[in-house]
Amino acid sequence: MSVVWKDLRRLVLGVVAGGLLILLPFYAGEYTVTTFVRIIYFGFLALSVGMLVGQAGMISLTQTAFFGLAGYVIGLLGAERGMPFPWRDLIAIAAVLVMALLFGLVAMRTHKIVFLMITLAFGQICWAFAQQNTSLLHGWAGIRGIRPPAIAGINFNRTSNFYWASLLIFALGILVLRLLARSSFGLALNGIRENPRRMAALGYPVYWIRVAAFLIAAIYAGIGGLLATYNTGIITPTTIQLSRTIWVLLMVILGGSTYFWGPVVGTAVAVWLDVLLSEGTERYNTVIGVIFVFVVLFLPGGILSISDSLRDGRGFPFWRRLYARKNSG
Amino acid sequence: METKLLILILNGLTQAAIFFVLGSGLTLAFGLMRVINLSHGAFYLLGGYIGYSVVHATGNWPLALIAGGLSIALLGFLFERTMLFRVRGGDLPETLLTIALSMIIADVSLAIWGGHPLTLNVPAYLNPRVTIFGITYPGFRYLLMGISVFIALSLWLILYQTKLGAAVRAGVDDRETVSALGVNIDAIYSLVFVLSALLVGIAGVLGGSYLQLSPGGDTTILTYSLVIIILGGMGSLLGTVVSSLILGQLLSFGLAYAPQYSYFLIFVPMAIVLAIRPQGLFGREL
Amino acid sequence: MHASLVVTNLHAYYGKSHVLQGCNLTVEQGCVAVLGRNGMGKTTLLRSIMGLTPPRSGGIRWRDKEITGQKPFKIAGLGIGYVPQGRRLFPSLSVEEHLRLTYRHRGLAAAWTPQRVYDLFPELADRRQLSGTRLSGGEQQMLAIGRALVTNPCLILLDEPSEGLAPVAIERMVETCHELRKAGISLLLVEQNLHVAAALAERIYILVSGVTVYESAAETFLKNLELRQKYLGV
Amino acid sequence: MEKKMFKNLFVFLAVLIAANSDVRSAEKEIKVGFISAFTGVFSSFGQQQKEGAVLALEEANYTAGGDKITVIYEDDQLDNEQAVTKAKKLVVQDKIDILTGLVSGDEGLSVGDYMKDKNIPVIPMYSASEDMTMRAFYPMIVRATWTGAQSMDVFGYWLAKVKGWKKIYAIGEDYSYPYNQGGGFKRGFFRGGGEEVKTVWHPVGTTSDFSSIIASIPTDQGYNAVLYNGAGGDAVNFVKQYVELGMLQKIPLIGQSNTFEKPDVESMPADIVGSLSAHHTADDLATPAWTKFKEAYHKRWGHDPSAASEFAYSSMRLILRGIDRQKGDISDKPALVKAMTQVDMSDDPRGPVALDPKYHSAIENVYIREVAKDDKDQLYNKGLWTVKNVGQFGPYDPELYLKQPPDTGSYPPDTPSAFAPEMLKAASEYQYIPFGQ
Amino acid sequence: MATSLCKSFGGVHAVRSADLKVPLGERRALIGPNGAGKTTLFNLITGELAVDAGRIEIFGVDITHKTIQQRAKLGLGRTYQISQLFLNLTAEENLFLAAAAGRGMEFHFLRPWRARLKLIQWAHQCAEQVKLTSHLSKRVSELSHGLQRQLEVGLAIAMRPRLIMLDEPAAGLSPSERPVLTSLIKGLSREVTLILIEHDMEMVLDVADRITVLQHGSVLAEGIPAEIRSNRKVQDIYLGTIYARQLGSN
Repeated sequence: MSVVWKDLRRLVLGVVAGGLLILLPFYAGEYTVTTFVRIIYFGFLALSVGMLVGQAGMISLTQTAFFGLAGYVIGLLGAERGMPFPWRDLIAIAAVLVMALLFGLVAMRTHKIVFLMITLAFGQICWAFAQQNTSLLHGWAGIRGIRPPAIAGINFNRTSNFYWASLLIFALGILVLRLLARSSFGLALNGIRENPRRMAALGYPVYWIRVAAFLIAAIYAGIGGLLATYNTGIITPTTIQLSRTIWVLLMVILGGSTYFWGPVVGTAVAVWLDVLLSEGTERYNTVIGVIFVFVVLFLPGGILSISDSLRDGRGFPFWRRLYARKNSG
Repeated sequence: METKLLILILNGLTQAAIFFVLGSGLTLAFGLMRVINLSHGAFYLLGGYIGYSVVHATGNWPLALIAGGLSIALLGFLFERTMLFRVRGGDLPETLLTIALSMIIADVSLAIWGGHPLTLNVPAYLNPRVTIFGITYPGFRYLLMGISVFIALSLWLILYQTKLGAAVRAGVDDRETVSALGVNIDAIYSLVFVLSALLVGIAGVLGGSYLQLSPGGDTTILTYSLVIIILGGMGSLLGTVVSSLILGQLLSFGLAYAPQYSYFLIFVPMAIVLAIRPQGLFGREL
Repeated sequence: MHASLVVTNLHAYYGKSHVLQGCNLTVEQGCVAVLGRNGMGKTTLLRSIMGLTPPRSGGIRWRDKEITGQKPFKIAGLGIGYVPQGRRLFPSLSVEEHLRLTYRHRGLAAAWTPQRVYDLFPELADRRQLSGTRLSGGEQQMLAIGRALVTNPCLILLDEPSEGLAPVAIERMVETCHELRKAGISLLLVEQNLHVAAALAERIYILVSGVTVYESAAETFLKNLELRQKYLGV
Repeated sequence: MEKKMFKNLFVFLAVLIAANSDVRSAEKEIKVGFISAFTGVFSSFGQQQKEGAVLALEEANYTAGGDKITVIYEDDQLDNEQAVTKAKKLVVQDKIDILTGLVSGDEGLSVGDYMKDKNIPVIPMYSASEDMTMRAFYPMIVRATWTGAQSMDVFGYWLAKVKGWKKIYAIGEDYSYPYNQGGGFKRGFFRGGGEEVKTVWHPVGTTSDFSSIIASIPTDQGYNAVLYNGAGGDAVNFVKQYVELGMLQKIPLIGQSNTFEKPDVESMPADIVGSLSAHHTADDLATPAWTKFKEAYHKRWGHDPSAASEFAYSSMRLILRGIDRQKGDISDKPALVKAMTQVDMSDDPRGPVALDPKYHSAIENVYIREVAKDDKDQLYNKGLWTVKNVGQFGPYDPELYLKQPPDTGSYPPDTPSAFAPEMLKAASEYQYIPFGQ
Repeated sequence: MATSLCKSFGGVHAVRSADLKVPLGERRALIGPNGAGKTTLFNLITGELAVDAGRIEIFGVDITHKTIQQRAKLGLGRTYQISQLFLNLTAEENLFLAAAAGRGMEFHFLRPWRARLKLIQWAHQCAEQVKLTSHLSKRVSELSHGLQRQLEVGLAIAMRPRLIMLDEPAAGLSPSERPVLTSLIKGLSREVTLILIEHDMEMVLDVADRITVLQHGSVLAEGIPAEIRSNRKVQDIYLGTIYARQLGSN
């Protein structure tokens, strides 16, 4: 009985939240809608990083490169050579997959901190190439004038239309990721995160499962990149620079990397924080840095861990942390 | 043309010198503590800026070198003692903390020193125009190479000829046993981190004198440092020497013959080495 | 300079497993052996004394001073030497460096210096420049003991020193321990090899599942075959 | 656990939405959006721009046409994606009436591209991409400042024609602004009789040691000068190393418009005294307008103005005067733009400025300058020659000019022979007047 | 099944020329003093360590150079001396992972694992066998050490191996917890071959059909429990040649 009740409540909450999101353009200002679009495309990127960090225990700093690659491909094929939708987009995702496979085959031979550094280096290679290649990628300037396609007569240049399309794709993305996390593949990934050695002894092809996870994560980053590029209309090397990568990692940790909704919540908070802070102060990087330090030291589980520890009666994690320190010291 | 070749090699050596000072600090901290200090680039920038202010105020370059190095060492000490040690052993929190610190340092530096490129004035007595074999080359660059060799030798001596160095190496092997034998490994951790910070602070002053300091330089320097230690093998001093030399020459010749791709080029040996030997040229399996 | 280690009701965990569940032990002079089958918590007991596995509760007193919860290097500094299970030498260090690293004079007239260790183990003197891990098993054990010795302790904790050694080497090791005792150093020995324990120990403690279940003079225990069968299965 | 999270998300969304419902203020004010790079690699320029603009605003007491002027500053870190995002924010949320700022060429083009259909005047300050007022022009753009090629054509022509130089070795930062500067230089140089401009590009901001590039400059092939076509940190590095490697004795060094700009030139070695460049300002201008501006600027900010700050000052004044002309009624945006193009800018600190009615671009003075040392041993740019009334097409016929491809890393070519022959002739001639007359 | 295996680490021969042949269905115990090379031999067979010399064969297949995964697919299951569990997953998820191993489930991307009823059933059966049914939905990190050891065995049997290798299954268990584990191991199907390292002689004598004694990396003796107990040589390595006299005289 209570299970049914719980499910019902969840359903109601879900419908209301979904409804609020769908109706957003009708009651919120255009800028709010635009910001939600940003949350969605950065959300894809954060899901990509979050899936690797949370589900598979791999801290990858290459994901923004896939994000950028997708943008560059539609820029090159669409804006510059006039290839129509959906071919350029499919080719973009294919390109992301090929690059992810190449990187994945090498990077998956390593673990932990070495993996982190190698993916960092991969990201930097891509950035350096994008910045220095002027003949194809136009270096610093990047590619301009990328417009979303008109499908079935719907003009996606309109913010609200673009928002609905993004929201639909995002909902699908979340759904698929949810299924994935609950599938035997998702469980196998968790197993690898927890104990790769045992997974190997059980007969799982650990290496290939990790590669597959990397490919899936890359697709998410790629989709985010497509949406982002259509939204801003340009793609430049700054899109894939290190500070962006770090920013995304911050989102994931801020929300809580081990929670399914963590990356999304983190993105929403971080994007909004960005908007608010850049208006309020020129020193927002300092503010973000301080928040970052705070989260790492006192709220390592992210925002979503607050409700968890409150529910468990462990108090607000920050105080718990301080208290533990005092006791052990 | 002969002259050009020689100058290119000298340039490569100069680059290698600064690369070594940069990489050695990072690799040292990694070797013992398994900490990837991603605020290394920001430390460099801040060290350089502090050196700049000292030169600006006193005109005394050697003092700036010392001040830049020591202040970063102090910063490293405070950071290690107040924050880093709380999350020791966790890859992710350690990495993130150093990232956060670098964001703060870079932004505060921008607020204090502004966005203009700054350069430390090297007094003429340290920068004579030296002509050897008909090649005119700035004396300061020879000095730079000298300082780098001096640091390399000192590090080698400390690591391989002193008790402290033996403790550090033993700590890399087995930190538990070494502490059970009466060595205060936590203090050695702090010391190594401070030494690492000192080196990068010095690198900042050297780099700020030979090149310039400006916002954004921190990520460039961090990337260089990472490439150096990944290529050489994390935790290996010899690896840092070798990879600095390789990258220095590559960058020098790259700039001469394919300037548009010079920066991209430095990643090539790293990519090759990673594909064949993920632990780097002289690295241990992790 | 006399040793006095008192362990009372010690509880310690290794991860989630409750390894020490109330352990009591006293070492005064001479050699005390802790016996017990594998997995009974013997190693954890030594690690707890050294501060490597800080005990959850209970007390460790060393020369009338509470050392529970102290950092390992401080405990070592108070005069307890440690020879870990499996030797755990440092691959990056030469024999000479092993001894120089841990050498502490403590202002003693008859301090153990690296030179005295070489005198004791001439085979090490020949291999000064060699990496510690390139020695034979017996030599490695000598070095592990020597490394603890130069900290000039009054008590050495030895964790299964006979493990993996050839009989000759075991014999040599036992002789060494006798010499240490003559030099006034107390020993706390954890052993599986009953004969090593028999040859060295004056008192014996038996550990079963982290609890000291039996204590007596060595002879009493060794003569009692029934007890041996009960606790050790031999 | 899941339910809890869902609930959190929901509450969170609700809060966000509530916090962001758009409120328009009732009192009459004119909102000016200002996008620039206040942090990151180009933050130096962003800062100078802000200083210039603030000075103009303070002189007008933040009012124009009887209305209050509010400026909303947004930092884009010179990230084009950020620039567009910030432009979007200014347009959609802040509902700005005018957009200004913009440092780099690419930033200008990206934001311009986004602003195309927004019916909001865009007044770029330092962004020098010529396409903004040429190939990508649309009527809402008013640029009272410059294009990359504008001053360089004058400079190149002068070097070839007057100094008689034939060969130049150009090393530049690999992006659009130096392309345009280099392009202008080549056109002028070849038209004046120059024979070769050998061009080498290097990556922006990541090259710190230029000595290998410098060592690759052939000293025995008769190059008259080395042109460093870059600015900021790269320029400081390059110049310093050029001097240290003893190259100055072998081949003279010249710069693009920004190479020796203040305050970067203060970080360069004093040996470069005499190095030539061309820009629309000179540090020793002695006109009353310049002196007044310089003193006011120094009083307000404690240091001397640069071209970037003067351009910002002048652009902001253009905005204010345009609003004045409309008596504060800015609802008709095309009319406001028209008013701006008719503003009298003959009293501009850097010299008289007029606007081309067709492309809304500046017609103004170009100064050829050399680096000199003042009585406090500070380096500055000393004016040598003045060329008056230079427009963005220089001496060329606009239609002919627009027929040429836009400047890139590989166009124009390094020699005149591979060049459209009609471009080697000009419709008019420059008049080089001694500076200060 | 394993012939003349050798493995050395930096000059120390951990296993030198050990031969081991276990017929199908037998329960074999490996004993010997610490450092005799039991765990090394174990790791050579399971593939965690590479063989320096010699040959390993299971069920007639040469696996000397096969990967861990390939060995697992051939039906080799193992437990670890220190539990290697998935600590932040539930016991059920742990068992499911083992049950699904080698059944191609790992690349089923979207179908929920809970929908695989047969495997779930099997996992639950295994849970019953290792007496964990009431703990299925708990996270492993919340289980007691004893229950974790039971799960360790549970994981090994859930992958339906034909050969199970148990590395000190009773390590760290209290005397009261031991009988549960012993009966659990004794209750395993007779179709499964079992190789066991254990120090608890009671358990060894209770469980094993035959015992192999290792010393210094080679086989010292082999036989049924009664033989081993009375074997002079085996007594020697427990009692030792040198000190036996001394002890006798005490």
